[in-house]
Amino acid sequence: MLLYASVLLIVIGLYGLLTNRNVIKIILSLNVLEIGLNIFIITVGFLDLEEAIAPIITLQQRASVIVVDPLPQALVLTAIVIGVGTTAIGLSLAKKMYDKYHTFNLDEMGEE
Amino acid sequence: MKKILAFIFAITLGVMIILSLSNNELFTDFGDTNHYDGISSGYITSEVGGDEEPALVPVNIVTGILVDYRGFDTLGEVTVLFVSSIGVALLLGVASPKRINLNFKPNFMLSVGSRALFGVMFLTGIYIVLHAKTSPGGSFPGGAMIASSILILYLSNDTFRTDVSKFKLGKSLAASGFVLVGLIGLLFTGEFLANFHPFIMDTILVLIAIDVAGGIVGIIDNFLTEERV
Amino acid sequence: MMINILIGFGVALFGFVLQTSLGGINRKIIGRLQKRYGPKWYQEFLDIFKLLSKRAISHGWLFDFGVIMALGGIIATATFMPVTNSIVAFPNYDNFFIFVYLIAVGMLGMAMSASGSGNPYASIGVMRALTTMLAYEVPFMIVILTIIKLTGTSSITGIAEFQQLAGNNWFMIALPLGFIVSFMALMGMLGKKPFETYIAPAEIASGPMVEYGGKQLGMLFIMHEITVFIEVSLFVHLFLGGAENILIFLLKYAAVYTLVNLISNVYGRFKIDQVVKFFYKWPLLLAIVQAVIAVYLGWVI
Amino acid sequence: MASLELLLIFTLISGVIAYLVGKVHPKTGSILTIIVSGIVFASLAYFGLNEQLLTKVSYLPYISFIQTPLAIFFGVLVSFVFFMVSFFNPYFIDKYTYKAVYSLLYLLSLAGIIGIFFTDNFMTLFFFFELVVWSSLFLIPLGRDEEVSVWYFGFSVFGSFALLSAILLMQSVTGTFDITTGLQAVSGFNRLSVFILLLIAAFAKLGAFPLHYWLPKVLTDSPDPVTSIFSGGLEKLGAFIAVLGLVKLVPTGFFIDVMDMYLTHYILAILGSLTIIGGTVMAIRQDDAKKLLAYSSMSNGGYIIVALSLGSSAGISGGLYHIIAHAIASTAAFLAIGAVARQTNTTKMSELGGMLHKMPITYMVYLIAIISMAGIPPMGGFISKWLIFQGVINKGLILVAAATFFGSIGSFLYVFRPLAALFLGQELPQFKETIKEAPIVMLIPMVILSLLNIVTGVYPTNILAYINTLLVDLNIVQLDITRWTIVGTNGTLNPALIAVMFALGVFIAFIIFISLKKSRKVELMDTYTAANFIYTEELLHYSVDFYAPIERLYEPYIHFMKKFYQALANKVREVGALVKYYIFTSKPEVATFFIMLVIAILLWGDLV
Repeated sequence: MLLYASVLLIVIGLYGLLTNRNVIKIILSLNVLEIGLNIFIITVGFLDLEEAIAPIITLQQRASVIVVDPLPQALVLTAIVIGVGTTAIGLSLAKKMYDKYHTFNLDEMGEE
Repeated sequence: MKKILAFIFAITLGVMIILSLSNNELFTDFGDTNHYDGISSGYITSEVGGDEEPALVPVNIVTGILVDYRGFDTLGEVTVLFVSSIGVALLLGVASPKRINLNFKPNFMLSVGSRALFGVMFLTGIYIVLHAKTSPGGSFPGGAMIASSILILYLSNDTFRTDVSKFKLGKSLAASGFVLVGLIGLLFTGEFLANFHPFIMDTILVLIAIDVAGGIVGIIDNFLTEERV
Repeated sequence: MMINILIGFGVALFGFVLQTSLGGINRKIIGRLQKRYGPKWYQEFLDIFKLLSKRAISHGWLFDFGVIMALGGIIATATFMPVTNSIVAFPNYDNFFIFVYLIAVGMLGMAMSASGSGNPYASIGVMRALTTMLAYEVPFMIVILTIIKLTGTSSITGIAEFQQLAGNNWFMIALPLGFIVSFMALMGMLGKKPFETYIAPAEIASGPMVEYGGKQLGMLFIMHEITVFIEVSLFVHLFLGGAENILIFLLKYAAVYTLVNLISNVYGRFKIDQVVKFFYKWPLLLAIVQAVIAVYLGWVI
Repeated sequence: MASLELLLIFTLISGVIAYLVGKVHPKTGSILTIIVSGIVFASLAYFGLNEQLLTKVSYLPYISFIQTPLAIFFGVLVSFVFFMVSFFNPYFIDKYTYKAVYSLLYLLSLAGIIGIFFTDNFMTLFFFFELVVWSSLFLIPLGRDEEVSVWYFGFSVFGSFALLSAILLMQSVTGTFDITTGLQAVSGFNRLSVFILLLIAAFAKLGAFPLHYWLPKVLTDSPDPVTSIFSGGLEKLGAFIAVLGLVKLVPTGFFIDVMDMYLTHYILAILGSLTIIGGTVMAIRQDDAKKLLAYSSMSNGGYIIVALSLGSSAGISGGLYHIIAHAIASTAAFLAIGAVARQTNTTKMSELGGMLHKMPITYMVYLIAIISMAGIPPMGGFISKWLIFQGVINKGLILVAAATFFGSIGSFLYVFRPLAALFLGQELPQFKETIKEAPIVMLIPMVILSLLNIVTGVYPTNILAYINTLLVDLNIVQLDITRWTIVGTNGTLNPALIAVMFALGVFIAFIIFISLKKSRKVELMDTYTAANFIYTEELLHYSVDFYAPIERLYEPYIHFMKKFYQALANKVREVGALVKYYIFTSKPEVATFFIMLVIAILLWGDLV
């Protein structure tokens, strides 16, 4: 189910990218798309078992335990931070555009 | 018309993704992953039954991957954050900065509440950073939380503009410190970012936290300043 | 080896004497045709020796060096030329390509010397001579390719003997189109009208020869006579079946040269681009047709 | 040094040293190139010809060497050209913008040459091929025009891609990168593909029709020593690839009985013929002496293609001999022109005249070089042309023969023109006082090359014997040679005899000349002008539009290849604009749409 949810988020993000001409909305759509992707990656590593635990292992548990895949989580953690960076850059570009054209709409800018 | 087309197209793509994933032998079903054959197994087994000194490996495997096994990737990630904050500064930076005027006046409740909240958030952030070895996500959430506490101050107090340049300095120092720690590893064991002492891991985690916090604060600061007229 | 070299130089001397006499005789024949009395048959000898004895001018060392190189190259070429089947200085080495290319050394020497004189007429003459060469040589060489492909040898005596062994089936008859092409090419080679463009005395004052006088001119005359000897006897050997003995050679040689002279005297002079256009139109086509017929289809009479 | 690996490393390191030294003192850096290329040539020649090169590799990864006669043949020849040309470097180094880089690139090219010829692995060959392309690419813009390196780059990239595709195709079919076994193992339709791709690479590098367009431009506008390297050395890389494709690859395709030859080879011969004709025709009408020689290089490249595609022993040995003869002759000719260019700062024939009186040695070098280039005995070019004609006539290729004859006679025309317009004729006043003979160091390689021109023409036996061992290696019937003679299929040639007779003839003429009355020396201006009184040298110097009558005949037709390539470039530009308009648009949703489309197409592959 989580998989479908993530795909749904991706689709929503794509739809937003396809239809919006507002820069802020485009960036928001991009973020939605990104969240969908992150969730999707997380689901890849999920293990649907009763005894599977989060990959945090204390000394008592250093026997054999079953954990979910930690790698996608680590990757997503990285992806989130990078997403913050790209969003920041995108927003600052949007701010610059607004300063110049006084609009966020792509259709209304361009002609000077 | 365009919206309908876009809707149809997006839905089609979503359906195609789901269909292609459900009939794919390379891609396991949800909750049915077999990562013990994959690359993660190495990380997990060295964690679970490994003969490594327990203090050297973090309790949280995700943190272990981030700062130990794939420390080099994290260095790259830190660089990305660093570069993006520089980019924002370049795009929005002004010659004589002044704090932006918000459209609303913060009322009494907000300012008092936010100050109360600030201390809690800040301390929690530091707590998370210090316990980064067990908490999910390492010191990233901690750094982000510290940054949020600063943001709250920004919102509540329209005269507030701490000397954020200290944060920026901290960010730069942290990024350089990361490399420095790596070089120490290179010096002692011949491997870059070698994890040979528990201290290394702690240092890296703290440095990442400072870097994230500094980066986000720098970005926010850039957004909330404008040129003094 | 020594004796072969001596024979070679003997051939060169023979060629010079033969061609100079025949040239004189031809001048007389032409004179009679034009209802003139004509000079004596040994007039050309007199001209050459008179020139050689005169004191001349020189335009620098290259002017003289070029003349020496020209005469030397042509003498060297003539030494390889067979006269009859047996009178040949270097049997087996009388390769066709030697004549085509070694003769070029002499030509190059003369062209160099002429251009070195600093007279534009000379340079124009050389330019025209080279252009004419480009025109006639390609059709001619294609005919030669046909002959070499048919006989399997590029030795001049070999080709001549091949024709004699085939019952005097001369290539003049076996390759009629090729013969016509080659005859035109021969006229170009000899610089006879209508392909006389590069000498053109009235227009560019004898072209390459314009600056010469005295001994240089005399030597170039000698060179010219030997060149004509080489070219005409090449034609005799290639198309008229060579010669078993010296009498037949003289006969064939005189016939070819006289025919060329007679034909040339009824023509005017082409312009230089007309020469190129002429040779690259019908002769080239005929030569290729002849080659296709003979080489690929094997229709040789 | 006998080890190929050490030689390669030595060249590379000394390239860097030459760069560093050149940073401080450019001239010393360029003198280093003489020493290094001399050492490379000496080692390759001494150890290579005795088959004593060490092929063991201990320091460089992924590289292996093999010592074949073909490699030694090309290696010795090209390193010799590099050595000879390097004598010119110190005198031209001042003219370049980047003086130190020149020495580095020069030696890098040399290192690449060693790698290309001596490796036994196609991938290594490709790597070194690219090394040569890239280092020579940056040598070109040091000259007159920087735009030509774009042309060179364009055609080189095309050739490189063809070569890489050939290599990868061969590897995917046979599973090996080894040159010899790989080329022999590839079969069927793939063999034809590999053959065509290799030949495309060879044509691009050799500058043969229809990939010739860059060659004249590069040879004209690059610095003078670089021109000589290109003509004598780097162009021969194409010949090397052509030998690999035409000789080492077992031929394939439709067999024409009457010509005793494969259809593919016949097409190549026709293309070679077109190269000959194109080069000759264009060379005739040039005003720039360098450009003229550039087109003649192209024409001679056509001869090499024709000769190699014949496949007979006369043809291939003629082609290989022509590679030597043309390398020596064209290097000498380009060096002579380069020497003139250094002294006068121009190579335009209409601006020069009478250089003979100031530069007699350069003149003699050029004379000997053009005699060889025109294929006149007693120089090296005659032997190769004789062998090529033997091959062509034996196969009865009428059209190809017509082209080779045309090129051969046409070469008289174009090589004579610089001789007449540049060296001979009136001595122009602007050069009368200032011009001197080239420096003695520059004369050294020119004189050596001239002597070699004569030696290759008089006594070719040693070289032909080496070519015979090479033919054994290539599985081709040997050429029948004795000590003094070459026995072709339809005749015997005795080059030494021709030379002796020529010498005797000249001697007799000299005796005649000397025994007659001494001439009176007159000034050059003192000439017959048909009663026109002309006192300026330029008016008496016939050098502009030398072959105007014949140029007029074909002038309207010469630009069709240029038009073709221009149209091609325009089309590429249009397609690029179209792609930019539709895909790299400023609208983000369109970009998103295309990305989604690509993903959808990729997913579609998974679904069905």
